[in-house]
Amino acid sequence: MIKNNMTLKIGGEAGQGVESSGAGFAKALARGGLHLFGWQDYMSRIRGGHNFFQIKVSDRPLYSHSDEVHLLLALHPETIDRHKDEIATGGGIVYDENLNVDHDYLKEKGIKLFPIPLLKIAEETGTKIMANTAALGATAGITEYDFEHIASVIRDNFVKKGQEVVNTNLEVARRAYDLGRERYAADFDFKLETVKAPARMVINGNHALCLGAVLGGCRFVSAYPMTPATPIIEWMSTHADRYGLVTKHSEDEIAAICMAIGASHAGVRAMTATSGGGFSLMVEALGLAGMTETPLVVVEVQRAGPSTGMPTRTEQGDLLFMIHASQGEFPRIVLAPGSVEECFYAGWRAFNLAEKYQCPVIILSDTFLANSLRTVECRDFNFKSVELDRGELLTEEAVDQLSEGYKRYAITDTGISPRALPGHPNTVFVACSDEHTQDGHFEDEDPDNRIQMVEKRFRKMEVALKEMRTPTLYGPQEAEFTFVGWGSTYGPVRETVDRLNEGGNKANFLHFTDIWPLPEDKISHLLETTNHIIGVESNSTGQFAKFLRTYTGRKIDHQILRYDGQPLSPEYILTKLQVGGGDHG
Amino acid sequence: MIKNNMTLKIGGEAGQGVESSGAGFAKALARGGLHLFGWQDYMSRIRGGHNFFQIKVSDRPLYSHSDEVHLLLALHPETIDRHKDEIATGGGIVYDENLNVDHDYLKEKGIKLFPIPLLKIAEETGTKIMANTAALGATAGITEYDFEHIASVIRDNFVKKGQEVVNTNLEVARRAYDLGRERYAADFDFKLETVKAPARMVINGNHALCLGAVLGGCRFVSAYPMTPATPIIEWMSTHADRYGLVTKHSEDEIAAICMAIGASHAGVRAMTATSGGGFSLMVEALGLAGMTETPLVVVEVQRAGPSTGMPTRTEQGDLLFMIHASQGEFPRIVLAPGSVEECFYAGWRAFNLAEKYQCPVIILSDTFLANSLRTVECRDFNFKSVELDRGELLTEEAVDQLSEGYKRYAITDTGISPRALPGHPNTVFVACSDEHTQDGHFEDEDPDNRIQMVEKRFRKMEVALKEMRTPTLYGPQEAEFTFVGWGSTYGPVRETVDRLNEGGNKANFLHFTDIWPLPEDKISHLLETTNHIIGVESNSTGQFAKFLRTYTGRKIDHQILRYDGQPLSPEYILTKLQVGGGDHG
Amino acid sequence: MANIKDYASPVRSTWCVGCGDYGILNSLKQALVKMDLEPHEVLIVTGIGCGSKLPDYMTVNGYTSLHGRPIPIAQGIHLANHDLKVIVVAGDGDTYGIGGNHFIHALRRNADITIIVQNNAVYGLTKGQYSPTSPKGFPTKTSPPPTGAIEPPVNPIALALAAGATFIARSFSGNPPHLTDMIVAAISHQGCALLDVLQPCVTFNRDHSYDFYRQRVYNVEEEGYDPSNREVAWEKSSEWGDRIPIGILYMVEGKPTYEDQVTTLKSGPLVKQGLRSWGESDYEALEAEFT
Amino acid sequence: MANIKDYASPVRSTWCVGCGDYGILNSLKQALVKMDLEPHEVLIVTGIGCGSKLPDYMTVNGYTSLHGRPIPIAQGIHLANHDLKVIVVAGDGDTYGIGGNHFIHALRRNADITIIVQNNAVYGLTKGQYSPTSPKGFPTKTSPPPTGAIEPPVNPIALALAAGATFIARSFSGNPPHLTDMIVAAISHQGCALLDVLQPCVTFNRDHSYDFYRQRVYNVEEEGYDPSNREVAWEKSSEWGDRIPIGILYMVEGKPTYEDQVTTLKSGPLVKQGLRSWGESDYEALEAEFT
Ligand SMILES: Cc1ncc(C[n+]2csc(CCOP(=O)(O)OP(=O)(O)O)c2C)c(N)n1
Ligand SMILES: Cc1ncc(C[n+]2csc(CCOP(=O)(O)OP(=O)(O)O)c2C)c(N)n1
Ligand code: SF4
Ligand code: SF4
Ligand SMILES: [Mg+2]
Ligand SMILES: [Mg+2]
Repeated sequence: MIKNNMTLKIGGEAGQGVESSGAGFAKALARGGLHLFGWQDYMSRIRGGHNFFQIKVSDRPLYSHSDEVHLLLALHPETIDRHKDEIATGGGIVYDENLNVDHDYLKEKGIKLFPIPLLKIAEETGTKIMANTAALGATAGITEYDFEHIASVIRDNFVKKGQEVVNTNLEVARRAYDLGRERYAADFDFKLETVKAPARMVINGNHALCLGAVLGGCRFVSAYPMTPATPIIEWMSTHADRYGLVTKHSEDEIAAICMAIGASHAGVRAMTATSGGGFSLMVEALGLAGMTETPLVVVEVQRAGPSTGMPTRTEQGDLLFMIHASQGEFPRIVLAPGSVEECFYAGWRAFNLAEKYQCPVIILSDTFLANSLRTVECRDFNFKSVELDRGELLTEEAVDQLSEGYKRYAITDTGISPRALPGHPNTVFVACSDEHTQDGHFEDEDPDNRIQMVEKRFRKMEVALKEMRTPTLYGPQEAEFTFVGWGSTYGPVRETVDRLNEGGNKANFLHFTDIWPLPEDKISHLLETTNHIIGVESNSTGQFAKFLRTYTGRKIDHQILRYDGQPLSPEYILTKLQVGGGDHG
Repeated sequence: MIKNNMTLKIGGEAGQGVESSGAGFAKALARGGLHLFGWQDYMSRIRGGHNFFQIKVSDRPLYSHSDEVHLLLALHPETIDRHKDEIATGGGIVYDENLNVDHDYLKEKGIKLFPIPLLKIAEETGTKIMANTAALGATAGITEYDFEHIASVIRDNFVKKGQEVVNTNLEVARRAYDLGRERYAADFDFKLETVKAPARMVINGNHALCLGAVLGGCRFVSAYPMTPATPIIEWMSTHADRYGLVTKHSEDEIAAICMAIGASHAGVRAMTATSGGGFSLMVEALGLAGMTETPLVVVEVQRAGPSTGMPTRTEQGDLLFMIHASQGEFPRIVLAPGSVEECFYAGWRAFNLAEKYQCPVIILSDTFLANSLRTVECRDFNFKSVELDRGELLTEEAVDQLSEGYKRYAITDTGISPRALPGHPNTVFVACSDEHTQDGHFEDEDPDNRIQMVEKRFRKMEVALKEMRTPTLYGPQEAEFTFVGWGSTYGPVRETVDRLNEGGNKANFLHFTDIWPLPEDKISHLLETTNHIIGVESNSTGQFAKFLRTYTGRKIDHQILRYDGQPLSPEYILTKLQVGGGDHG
Repeated sequence: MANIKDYASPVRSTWCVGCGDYGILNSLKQALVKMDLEPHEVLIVTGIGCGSKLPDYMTVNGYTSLHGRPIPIAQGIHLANHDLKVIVVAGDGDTYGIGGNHFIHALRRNADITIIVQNNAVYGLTKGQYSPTSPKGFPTKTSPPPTGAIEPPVNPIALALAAGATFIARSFSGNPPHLTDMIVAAISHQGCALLDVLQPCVTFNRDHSYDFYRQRVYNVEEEGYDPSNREVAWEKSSEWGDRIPIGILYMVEGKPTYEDQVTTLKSGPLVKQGLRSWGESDYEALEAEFT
Repeated sequence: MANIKDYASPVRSTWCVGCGDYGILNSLKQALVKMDLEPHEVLIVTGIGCGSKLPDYMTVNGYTSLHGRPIPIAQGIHLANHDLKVIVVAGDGDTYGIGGNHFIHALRRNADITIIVQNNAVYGLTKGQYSPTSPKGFPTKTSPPPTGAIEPPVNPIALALAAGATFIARSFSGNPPHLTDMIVAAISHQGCALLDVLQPCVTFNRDHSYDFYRQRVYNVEEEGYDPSNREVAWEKSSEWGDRIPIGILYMVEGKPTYEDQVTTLKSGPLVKQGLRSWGESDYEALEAEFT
C-alpha cells in the first residue's frame, strides 16, 4: 500500500466541469492536511475538445507535477485514449459504467478498471449534472480518503444554492463513495489519508499575484482580457467593491496601460495585466512610463507564441522582449517569480520597486505558473508581512513646506527625484514624454541637458541593483552539475535535483527571479564555482542562457529546452539529460 | 590657399529656408565635381528656433562631417552665437549687413567678417524672399567657386515658376556673387574649384532607401508620418503615379503594418516605414508576419528616445528592441546600413530576403543616416545591378500543375515552404496566426506538430545565415586596435581610422551591416585576430557590444558612446579615445 | 458553377452546440454559392474570437489574423488584388472594441470590402466578459454586480452612419434566408459594407438568446422602409428594444470606392501588374532627381 | 481668486506667428480664471502635435503624453483623482486619427473629462500631411495630386453623437469670447464633453485660414438653436460649407458620468482613500477563499 503519494488526473470535454471538479478535489485534499500540486490543461475552445486537471498528492511539499498517473478519472472516452499510457503500474481508471471503453486493451496493459454508475447515482438521487459530484465521491471512496473532506467542500461550494442542493449533492457523493470503496478499494493500492498539518491554502500563480497586489496597496487595475492573464482582472473586478478597488476592462490594451499610467500619475498604485500579444500593444506606453518616470506595474503572463500561437499552452518565450521592449533606453525592472509564494511576493514588491525607482516594473509569469495550484502554508503567505514603501513620494506636509519652484525631475545623486502628486499649489508640474528639463519643460535639443537626464535616469538602476535578489541556490553547495532556471522552471527543476541527489548524483540549482537589472558581479562570482551548467527553459532559443552570457560572459554548457507548449516536468528534464537537448540561435 | 577642403555651415530659423539653401548649394558643389558630406540639424518645431545645414567639401570622397567650420552663413544672429566657436583659423562669417553682430568679440577671436547687403540686393532686383539666393551667390563669390554651378541649380529649382523668376534669381545671385568676390575673396583662404569627375548623385539615406526599394519591386507602401521616417512615405507618395505604386497614409501605425502585411500576402512587395514610437505600435503585427510567414519589409529610422524623446535628434537606441520585438520566437532579419550606398542596397535586398525567407525584414536606419547627404558615384548606385529574387514563390504555371492538396506550410528541409498567392483554385489556403498544421489549419494543442513547426520556421534562419554578410574590414589587416561599429557609425569611424593611421597609429574597423541572424562562427573567427576592441555606438548602453558578447563571448575592451542626440564625428571619437567613455548597464 | 460542397472543410468545428456562428457560416456559404463565387475568388479575413475561427470551417482563402486587426489587413489585400472578394468576418469585440478605429476609418474611406460582424454582445473566446455591445448592467466577471457593465452599448449602426458608411445592414443568425440575402447584398455593394449579425452565444450570453431575438426582430423591408434616406436611417439606428429592425438600414449607391480612385489601380490589380519593369528613361529620371 | 497671471509660463512658445493655437491657449486660460480654477486644480493631458505643446506654455498640471493616447491617460487620472478637472487638449490627428478608438469609447462611457480638439485639418508638427479632417482632394506630400486626399473627412460632430456623447460643441480660435464661453461650458458639463475648435494652421493649411472661417462661421445660439434635440443635432452635424455652425451643438444633462457609477468612488477620490488599511477580518476573508 502506498499512502499519500499518487497522481490523480481528471479529464473531460470543455464544459464538463473538469476545472471545478479538480479544484474541489484539491481543496478536499488540502483540508485533509495533504500537499498537492495541481496542473490544469485546457484547449482554446469553449465546449468540447479535451481538458484535464492533474493533481499530484503527497505528505511532503510538492513543487511540480509528475508525468505518471495513478488514478485517471475519465469524464469522456477521449480521456482514456489520450492518457492510458501515462498510467503507472497498479494504477486504474474511474469512469461511468456506460462509457464505451476498450476493456481488453486496458486489461492487457494491466490497468485496473473501476466502472461506476455515476450518472445513474446522480439521476436517481438528484439531477444528472451531479455526476461530477458522484465522480469525486467515488474517487475518494476508492482511495479510502476521509469522506468528511469531500463533504466540507461540497457544503462550501453549494451553500449559495440552498441547503437542499447541498444535501442532495452530499447524498450523491456519499453513495458513490460507498460504492467505490466497497467495490474497488481492496484492489487499489494507492491510498489517501488525513494528516495533521497547519492550515494551508490552495492557490495558483494568478491568484497569488492578485493577493500580493491588493495587499501591496494596488487600488487600480485596467486591463483587457487575454488568456492566461484574464483571471487577474476578473479576480480584481469581482473583489473590487469589497476591497475598494477600481477596475476597468478597457477598449483595448493600449487604453489599459494608459489608464494605469494615468492613475499612477495621480498617485494611486495601479497595474495592468496581459499576455504577450496584449503586451505588444503596450510597448509604446511602457516607454512613456519610463520617460515620465511614472511608477507602473505590468503583469505579463506568457503563453506559447509567436502571434496568437497556442493560446492555452505554456512557454517562456518573452524574456528578451520584456527586457528590451520599447524604443530608446530607460530603466525598468523585470521580476520572474517561480512559485505561488514568489508570485505573492512579487505582487506587492513590484509596487514598492515601481514607486521607489519611479519606473515600470514587469512581472513575468506564464501559463504553467498562472494556472498551477499548490498547497502553501498560510504562514508563507503571511499577509501581515507585506511591506509598503512608497519611496521618495513627498508627503502632503513636505509639499506644504516647499517654497521655491518644485522640480519634478530634479537631478540627484541617486537619480531619484522626489515625487509630488498633482493637486497641490506648490508642486504644479508637467510630466513630459519628450526629453525635458528638471522642471519638466520640453528640451528637445540641448545636448548637456540630455546627457544629464539620461545619466540621472540610469543612476536609479544602480541603486535598484543593490536590492535585486541574487538567485537562490537549491541543493548542495558543491555539485557536479548546476541547473540554471528562471521563473516557472523552479518547481520541475527543484524536483529533478531532489531525484538526482536521491539517486546518488550531485546536482544543485540556481533559480533566478530578479531578472533585470542583473547584479553582474555577484552573479559572475556565483557562477565561478560551478562545474557544468545546464540551462533549463521553456522556449526554443534559450533566452536566459543568452542573457546570462551577455552579462557574465559565461556560456551555458548544456541546454534543456522545451517548446511544445507543455510544461517542463522532472521526467522530461531527466530524459533530456540523457539524450541532450536542441538549441536554435 | 586651401583648395576644395572646407566646411560651410548655413544656419537660420525654421522656415527661413536653411534646408533648401543647403540642398541647393550641395547640388552646385556636386555638379562641380566636388565631394561633399551634408548634415542637417533641425528642431522639433515649425517656425523659429535654430536649424542648420553643414556641408563638408573635398575632392576626395567624404564619409562624415567634421566639427570645424570654415565659412558660416548666418541667416539669423543666433547662428553666430551658437556656432562662432566652431570656426577654424582663417574662417569667416557671411551675413546680411543689417544683422546685429558683436563685431568686436568676433574680430578679437580672429574671425573674418563678410557682411553683404543680401536683403537689399534681393529687394532691389527681385523680392525679399530671394535673400537666400543672394546668400548662396555671395558664398560662391567669396570662395571663388564657378558661378555656373550655382546658376544651373537656380535654373532647375525655379524652372516650374517660369523664366522670369529664374532670371531674377540668377540676377540676384550674380550681383551677390560679384560683390562677395570683389570685397572678400582676397581675404579668404578657402577656395572651391571645379574638378573633372564622373557623374555623381547627392542623396541622403532616406531617399537612397526609397530608390533601392522601388527598383527592388516595392509597389505598396503604407505608413503613418513620423520624424525622421516621414520622407519615405512622402517620396513614395509623390512618385506613386509615376512609378506605379500604391501608397497609403493610414489612420495609425497598426493599420500601416497590417495593410502592408495584407498587400504582401496578396503577392505585392510591400513595406512600411516609421520611427521607434510607431514601430512600438507595430510589434504585435510583426509577430503575425512571423507566424504566418508573410514577407514584410519594415524600415525603422531611429531617433533619440525613450518615448517621444528628442524627435529630430539621432540615436541608435533601438537595436536590441528590433531583434527581440514581439512575443514568442520567430525568424526575422535585421539589416543596418551605414551609408547611402548601403541604404540603397538594403532597400532592394530586404525584399529579396523577405520573400526568400518568408519573414519580416527590418531595416534599421537613424536620423543621422536618414538626413545626411553625400555625393556618391552614379556607378555605385547602379540601378541595373538590382537583383530580384522572389524565392520559392510558385509561378502561375507551377500552381496550374499542382494536383494534390497544396500545403502552404509544408515541412521542408530548408524550412521554406513553397508559397502560392491567393486567387488560384489549386492553392486555396488559410494563413493562420495560431499555431497551425502544414495546410494552415488551427493546431493549438498537438505537441508534435508544434515542435515540427517551431523547428521548420527556425531552419529558414539557418539557410539565411549563409547569405548574411560578415562585417567589412576597413584599414589594415593587422592593427593595434580595432573599432567595431554598426549602421550609421560607419562614416565617422571610417574617417577616424583614416586620421589615426595618417597620424602614425595602427587602427582598423569592423563595420557591421547584417545584424541578424549573426553568423557567430565567422564573427568569432574574425574577432580572434583583434587586439583591443573599441565599440562605437550612438547610445548610452552599448547595445551592439552586448549583442556581440551574447553571440561570440567577446567582451568589447573599451566603449565610445554618444547619447546627447548629436551624431558621432571623428573629433568626438578622437577626443573620447583619449579620455575614456561612459557605459550604463 | 460554384457548389456548396466546394466550401466544405475537413475540420470539425469547435463551436458550442447551438452557437449562432453556425448560422453565419452556413449562410455565408450559401451566399457565395448564390453569387457564383468559387473559394479561390474569395478571401476571408478574421480576427481572434470564437467566430473568427470560421475560415477553418470552410474551404476558402483565409487569413485568421489578430484581435482587432482584420480590417486593415483586408484593405491591404484588396488594394493589392482587387479581383478578390475580400470579406472581414469578426466579433463585436474585434470590430467595435479593440478594432473600432479601423472600423470607422475603413467606412469613411469606402474601402471596397465587406465587414460581417458576429455580434453576440459578449467576449466568447475569453469566456464571457462584457463586450462593447453588451447592455448596460450586463453582469460578467469584468463587470460584476452590483453595477454590471457601466457603459451603455455601442450603437454600431449609428456609428457606421456617422463614419460615412455607404451600406449598413443588420441580420440575425437565426434567420438563414434573410441572413443569406443580406450577405449577398453586402458583398454585392460597391464600397465598404457593414453587416451586423445578431448572433446568440448560448454559453455566455443567455439574455440574447434565439428566443429573445425571434420575438423582437422584424424586417424593415416588409414595412416599406427606404434605406436611401440618411435622416430616416439615423432614426432607425436607435430603434432597439421590443422591436429590433433587420434588413438594409442604409445604402447609398454610386459613391466611388477608395480603390476606384487610386490612379495606379486603374491599370488593373496591383499584383497582376507584377514587379514593374524599369526602362532607361526611368533610370534617367531617377538619377536626374539627385544630380 | 484665480488670476490669469498664475497661468503664465516662463517658456516661449514655438508655434508659428499667427497659429490658431495661441487663441486656444489664451481662451483656455481665460476660461479657467472665469471658473475660478487654480492651476493646481486642473490637469491638462495632451498628445503629440504642435498644439499638444500647450501645457508647456502655461503653468498648470500637465501630462504631455503620446500621439493618440491622451484620452485613456486622462481617464486614468480622473478615475484616480476626480477632484481634478481633467482636460484633454489634442490635435485632430491625435483625436480623430490615431486616437479615434479611445475617442468613441470615452464618449460612450461618459467619462467625466473634457476633450478640446485643435482641429487644423492637417498634421502640423510632422510638416503638413493630410489629416482625418482634411477635405477630400487636399494635396499634401502623402496625398499628392492628381487626387489629393481620397477620403472624405471625418465628421467629428456626427461621430461623437453616434458614440453617445452628452456634450458636443464647436468653436473657432479666431473668436476668443465665443471660444472662452465654449470652454467654460465644456468643462462645466458633467460627463464627457467634446469641443472641436477650428484652428487655422497658417503654415500648412492655407485653405482653412482665419478669413475662410470668419466668412463662414455663425453662432447657432443666435438662431435659437435647441441643442437638446438629438435629431436636430444630427442634421446640424452635416452642415459644412458656406455656413459652418459654432456653439453648443448637442447637450444632454443629468446623465450619470462613468465615475458617478463606480461604487468605490462613492467614498471620495481614490487617491485620497490612500493605501487601504487591512484588518483581521479582511485577512480571514482572503484566506478563507483559498482554504
Ligand atoms: C491583442 C489581443 N488582446 C486580447 C486577446 C484575447 N482575446 C481573444 S478573443 C477576444 C475577445 C473575443 O470577443 P469577440 O471579438 O466579441 O469574439 P467572440 O469570441 O465573441 O466571437 C479576446 C479579448 C487577443 N487575442 N489579442
Ligand atoms: C505613434 C506616433 N506616430 C507618429 C508620431 C509623429 N507625429 C507627431 S505629431 C503627429 C501628427 C500631428 O497632427 P495633429 O494631431 O493634428 O496635431 P497638430 O500638429 O496638427 O497640432 C504625428 C504623426 C508620433 N509622435 N507618435
Ligand atoms: S462561447 Fe458563445 S460564441 Fe463561443 S462558440 Fe460557444 S456559443 Fe459560440
Ligand atoms: S505648423 Fe500650423 S499648427 Fe503648427 S505651429 Fe505652425 S501654424 Fe500652428
Ligand atoms: Mg463577441
Ligand atoms: Mg492637426
